Amino acid sequence: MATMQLREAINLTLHQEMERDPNVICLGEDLVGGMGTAGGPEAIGGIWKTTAGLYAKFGADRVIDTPISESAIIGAAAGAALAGKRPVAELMFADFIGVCLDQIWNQMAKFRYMFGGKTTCPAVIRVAYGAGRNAGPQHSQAAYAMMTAIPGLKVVIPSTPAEAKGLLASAIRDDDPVLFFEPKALYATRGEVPEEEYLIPFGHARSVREGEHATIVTCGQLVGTAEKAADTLAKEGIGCDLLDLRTTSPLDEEAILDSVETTGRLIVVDENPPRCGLAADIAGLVANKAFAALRAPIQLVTPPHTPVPFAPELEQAYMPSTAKIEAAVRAALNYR
Amino acid sequence: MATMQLREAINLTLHQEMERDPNVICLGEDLVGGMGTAGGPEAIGGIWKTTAGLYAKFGADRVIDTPISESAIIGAAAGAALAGKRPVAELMFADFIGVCLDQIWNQMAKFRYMFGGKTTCPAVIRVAYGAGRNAGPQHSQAAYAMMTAIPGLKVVIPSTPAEAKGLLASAIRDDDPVLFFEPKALYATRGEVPEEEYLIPFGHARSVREGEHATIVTCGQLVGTAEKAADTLAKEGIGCDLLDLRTTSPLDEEAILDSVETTGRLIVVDENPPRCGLAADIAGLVANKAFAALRAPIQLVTPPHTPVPFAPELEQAYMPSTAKIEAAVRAALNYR
Amino acid sequence: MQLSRELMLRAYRQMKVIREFEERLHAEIQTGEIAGFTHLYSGQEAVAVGVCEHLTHDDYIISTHRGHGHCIAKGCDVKGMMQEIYGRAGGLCKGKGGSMHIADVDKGMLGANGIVGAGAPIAVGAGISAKLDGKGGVSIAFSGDGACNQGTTFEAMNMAVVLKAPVIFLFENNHYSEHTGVDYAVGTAGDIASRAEAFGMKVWRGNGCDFFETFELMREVIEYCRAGNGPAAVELDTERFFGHFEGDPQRYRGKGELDRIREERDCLTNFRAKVTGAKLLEAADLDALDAEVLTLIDEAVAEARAAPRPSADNVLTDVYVNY
Amino acid sequence: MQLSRELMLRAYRQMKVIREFEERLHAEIQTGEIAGFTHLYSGQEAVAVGVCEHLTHDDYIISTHRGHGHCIAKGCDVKGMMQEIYGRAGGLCKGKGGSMHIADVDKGMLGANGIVGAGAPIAVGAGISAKLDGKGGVSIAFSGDGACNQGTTFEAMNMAVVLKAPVIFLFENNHYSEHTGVDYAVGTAGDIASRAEAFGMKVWRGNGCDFFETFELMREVIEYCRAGNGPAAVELDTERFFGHFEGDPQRYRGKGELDRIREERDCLTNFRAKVTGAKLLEAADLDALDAEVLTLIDEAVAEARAAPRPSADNVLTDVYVNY
Ligand SMILES: Cc1ncc(C[n+]2csc(CCOP(=O)(O)OP(=O)(O)O)c2C)c(N)n1
Ligand SMILES: Cc1ncc(C[n+]2csc(CCOP(=O)(O)OP(=O)(O)O)c2C)c(N)n1
Ligand SMILES: [Mg+2]
Ligand SMILES: [Mg+2]
Repeated sequence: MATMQLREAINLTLHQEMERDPNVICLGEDLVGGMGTAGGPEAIGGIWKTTAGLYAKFGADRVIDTPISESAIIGAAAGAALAGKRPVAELMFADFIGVCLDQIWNQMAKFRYMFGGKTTCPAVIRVAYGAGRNAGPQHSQAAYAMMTAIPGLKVVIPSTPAEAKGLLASAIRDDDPVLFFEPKALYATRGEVPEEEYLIPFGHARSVREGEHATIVTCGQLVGTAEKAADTLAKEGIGCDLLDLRTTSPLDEEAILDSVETTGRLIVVDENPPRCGLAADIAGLVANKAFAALRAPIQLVTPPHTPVPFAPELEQAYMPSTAKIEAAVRAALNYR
Repeated sequence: MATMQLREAINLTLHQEMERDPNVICLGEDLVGGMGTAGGPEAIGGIWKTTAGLYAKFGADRVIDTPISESAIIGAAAGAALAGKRPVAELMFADFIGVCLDQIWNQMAKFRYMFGGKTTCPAVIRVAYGAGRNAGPQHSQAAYAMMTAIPGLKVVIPSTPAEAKGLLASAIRDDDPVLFFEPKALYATRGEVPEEEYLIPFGHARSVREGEHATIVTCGQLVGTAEKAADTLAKEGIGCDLLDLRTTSPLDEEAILDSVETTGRLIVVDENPPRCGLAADIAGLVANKAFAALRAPIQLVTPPHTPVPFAPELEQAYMPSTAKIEAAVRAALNYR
Repeated sequence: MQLSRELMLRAYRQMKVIREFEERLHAEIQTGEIAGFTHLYSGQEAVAVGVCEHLTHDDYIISTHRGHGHCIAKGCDVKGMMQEIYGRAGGLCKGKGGSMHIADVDKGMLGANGIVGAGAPIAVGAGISAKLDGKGGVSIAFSGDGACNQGTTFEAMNMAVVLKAPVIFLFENNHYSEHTGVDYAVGTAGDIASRAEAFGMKVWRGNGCDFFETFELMREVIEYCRAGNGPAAVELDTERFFGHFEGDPQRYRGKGELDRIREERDCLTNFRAKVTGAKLLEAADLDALDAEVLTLIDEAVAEARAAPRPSADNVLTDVYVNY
Repeated sequence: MQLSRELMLRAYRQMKVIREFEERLHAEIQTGEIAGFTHLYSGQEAVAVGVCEHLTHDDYIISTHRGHGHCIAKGCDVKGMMQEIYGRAGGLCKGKGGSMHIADVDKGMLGANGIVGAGAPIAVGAGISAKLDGKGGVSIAFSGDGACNQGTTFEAMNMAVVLKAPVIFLFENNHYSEHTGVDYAVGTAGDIASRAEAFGMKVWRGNGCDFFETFELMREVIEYCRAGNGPAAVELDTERFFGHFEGDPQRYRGKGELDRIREERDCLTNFRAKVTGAKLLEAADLDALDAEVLTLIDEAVAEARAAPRPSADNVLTDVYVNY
């Protein structure tokens, strides 16, 4: 087992999967870097350094640097997938879903259904998401709720380097279109990562902490935040059952409902703004399917209904924090 | 008071508002119809016939027929609004939000916030939405949940011709960007509409039926469906408190919570697929803020997690129906 | 190049199938039995057939909202298509897609598409795939004169040029997008090919109502792309005989325009005149095909009408590979 | 045309303010005090100033992620900008937008913009508005060589042509989009203007490192648009002196490239050489301005550093008109 950054875990997975399957291709902006310059290909990697070395190893036909044309990139991924390839497209920021939504929402997500189940569309879109880098309103959004809402898509959000590797390998081998959300604020965090091949199946939440007083459900970079909150509360004797969803679509309903049956208290922590977000989604599920078990109001820990602000103080105030999660757990426990 | 179709109510409002305020302009595809043809401008109106006669009265500078370029249309609306106009852009189908989301999500919705509150962006985007016309997976979507999720936008969904007129007038005079969802399956339905000017304020739900046994919350074309269900149930002595949200953003939280405080039972009826939709959104609100009042699981009546199918039988099975709403009310009432 | 008798007969038959399919739908739609929006391809047959007769299942096409002709030309099952348009369980897409979403990916037909302009990027992806496969496959994006103003189309053209992908942007200029004239909507006074050329592609122009011209031109274009020269664009001048969708009163047309185009620009009439005039085929050969095709379409409609409707629980299938 | 002394001094000063603003930011960013992504405009000053010196507050511009220069040239308050970049409550956008979103709509500056290609459609809207106002106002979309491949840019060009809107598509070709060369990404071997021309616009090309050339060229372009001739496009050849964003090691550059462009293509050096050589201005005049500008920037930084940070409850304001 090696220790590596989340970005390195992704890079390693891309290398392994491209080696394993000649149908895997990668495409995106500055994915190679240096195309058409004096420095030449790979003079510099992509801005997240997740695709380093792929071009040298697999060549221009499989590692495709594109113009700034996200609709064409995602559309090309959709078309290549219909034509039998396993494209892995990179969107530099989740916010850029705005310029290519049609190809995600109305094309790749719907092909299988529209065509009567007679085709697959095994495309992966890797997107860097989330706040925490003071990148301002158009470069900091979570956006995974919007994607979770789309029938036909799968949505994956790793929380650690090891999770990233196992989930990305599964995403690339999956026959349905997958949105793979990489928490950009965690690219440089390190963790133990098995170098050999392993797959983490979709639809199975990870139990991060066990506890019997309250259920915390979250995903992505907020898993770490929630972990800290759970640890603090544990010291006070409050046991939190912390679930990392791993995939928001498919959703591990069973794990959530089972946990709430035990704890009777639910706290959902989500990085999307509150309206029609993932927090409400899970609250709705539980208020419908585990109502009898609920012993306190469901607590929704989300940013406010605002864009993501730039200034560090504002962005911090915007984000769900350990303090807010702790307060929510206490509110649930102190109810009546 | 005249009797008119929903499309006529919208047309009348556009005429009145353009007359009232020279800053109001309209733009969209085939909005005029016949441009560049032998038949000439208005040889034929737009496909929904909501903009008939505007060009003849207000001319080419204010009634702008555009190429098929939705990003440019919505971007132009955003820019004209920054420059002091009150543009009303038409998107022929809500599904086309996919090709211009960036201009809605990252541009007009965020200008005010990104620019520190120093500007307004009074643009209206009129979109025809919804199933019921067998228009298939790419021409039948509701899509208002996705818009409700966006901070900075207001989202309006009229349910009758009279509501359409009062809400559209308010939308055009509002200083924030507004997504105005027109239920296309109701364009031809008739209702009494006051011809004189009136404004329906945002954020105030309409009480459609009063009742003390269960609260039904819905909007748009499903208001009519829910009304029928409520009438059937009323005959059995089951009183439903039926709320037409009118605007999903801002949301009339008070009306919802007040009603649930009385009834203890909530049924949310929404045309979006279930994940991260409006039904879950309202369930989350109530499970958090009116938990103590709840006497039964919250019932979510939504389509399944699938695209909208084409065939009439499938589309009917997809849509929330009176039968499904009645069943949900009964389930809530029969709980324990 | 002198075409073989076999090829001419097949091409005529394909065009005729499309024509009768559409003319019959036009009539059937009046009965109210067919739901949704239907856009008919009558008048443009020489384009679909003139292109697709050059293709194999290793070549890809992607179509538009006006997709029936492209589907038939690329080999989709006509009866399955008819059932699909009637919303039947046995339809090519099990009644889930309808007229605007007919596809047969195994045959390289990547679907009709209800989103104007969505096809071009997808065609680039199929072209990238074909290039990687190295078998000389090409990918063709059919596109209307209205669709050529969509950002996706422009992006796709540039990207195909940059990647030297074997993609053909095939613009069917039928002079109208819905009710708007091409001279209004395309800022270059309606000239689509020149604008495409400026993206760095070789372009071709032709009469899309003449099968022979279209076929010969496409031979050249497709050879050019198969040879690895990168993308190309083609603008074909054509006519749509019906309204934008069924129910369109077409008041934007000039006086007598519909009669004129039916009379002067009908690819089937022109084909027949040419081959019989030059004694390449007998009128009787074509008459026999006409009869055969009419029977096929009669059967297709009769079978579609009699076919079972999808059952409600089918809503939930085909969303993902596992359900 | 011989420029007035006053205009020359003002233009030089504006360019110098931009230069010093950026060079100073480059240094300050190393201290770690400035958060987020910052894209510097050093090297391109002659473009922003050569364009904006022709404009009034009735004219609109919209900018890009690399927006500081355009903001300063269009009259945004330099100290307010600096505070914004430092994320201070007194920033032009109250610290909510940061470097990529500086705007001053009252002055016709419709904002820097973090989405590549988003500006062009917005500029068309402002152009439509200006046309309706009938005061001869124009609307200018600044755009990079990378942004010219975005679908929005193409759509906007066609729409502006169709609507004869007074919009100028101003392409600053600095040869790179992030780490990619323009010859790779723009399929016409990097030729942006010809492609724009094919949309049906008149186009101009010029040396964007030469203030005088840019200024004269823009006089012509803007007069053309003010006169109601519809849109135009301009491609200016320019250089960015720093990396794409701060922290970019620029290994894609040729050997000695950075030294060469600083030496040969610095608009400030060139301006100084030209005006002193032709005895239009004295070196002392320029030196005085240099000193004045340095003081301004020193103050701006000092004030920004000392300025109060926004308080957490400000997250919730400015979302809608009523909160
Ligand atoms: C993104 C999008 N915008 C608008 C429409 C509505 N629409 C459908 S067909 C059409 C006209 C297309 O014209 P053209 O490309 O010339 O094709 P034709 O109908 O002539 O075959 C329009 C505007 C759509 N389906 N998708
Ligand atoms: C839609 C979108 N795609 C990608 C990016 C990431 N990005 C920011 S700047 C940039 C390069 C832009 O190049 P160019 O237009 O030449 O402008 P320059 O940086 O040279 O000023 C890219 C790819 C973005 N911000 N928005
Ligand atoms: Mg057309
Ligand atoms: Mg550049």
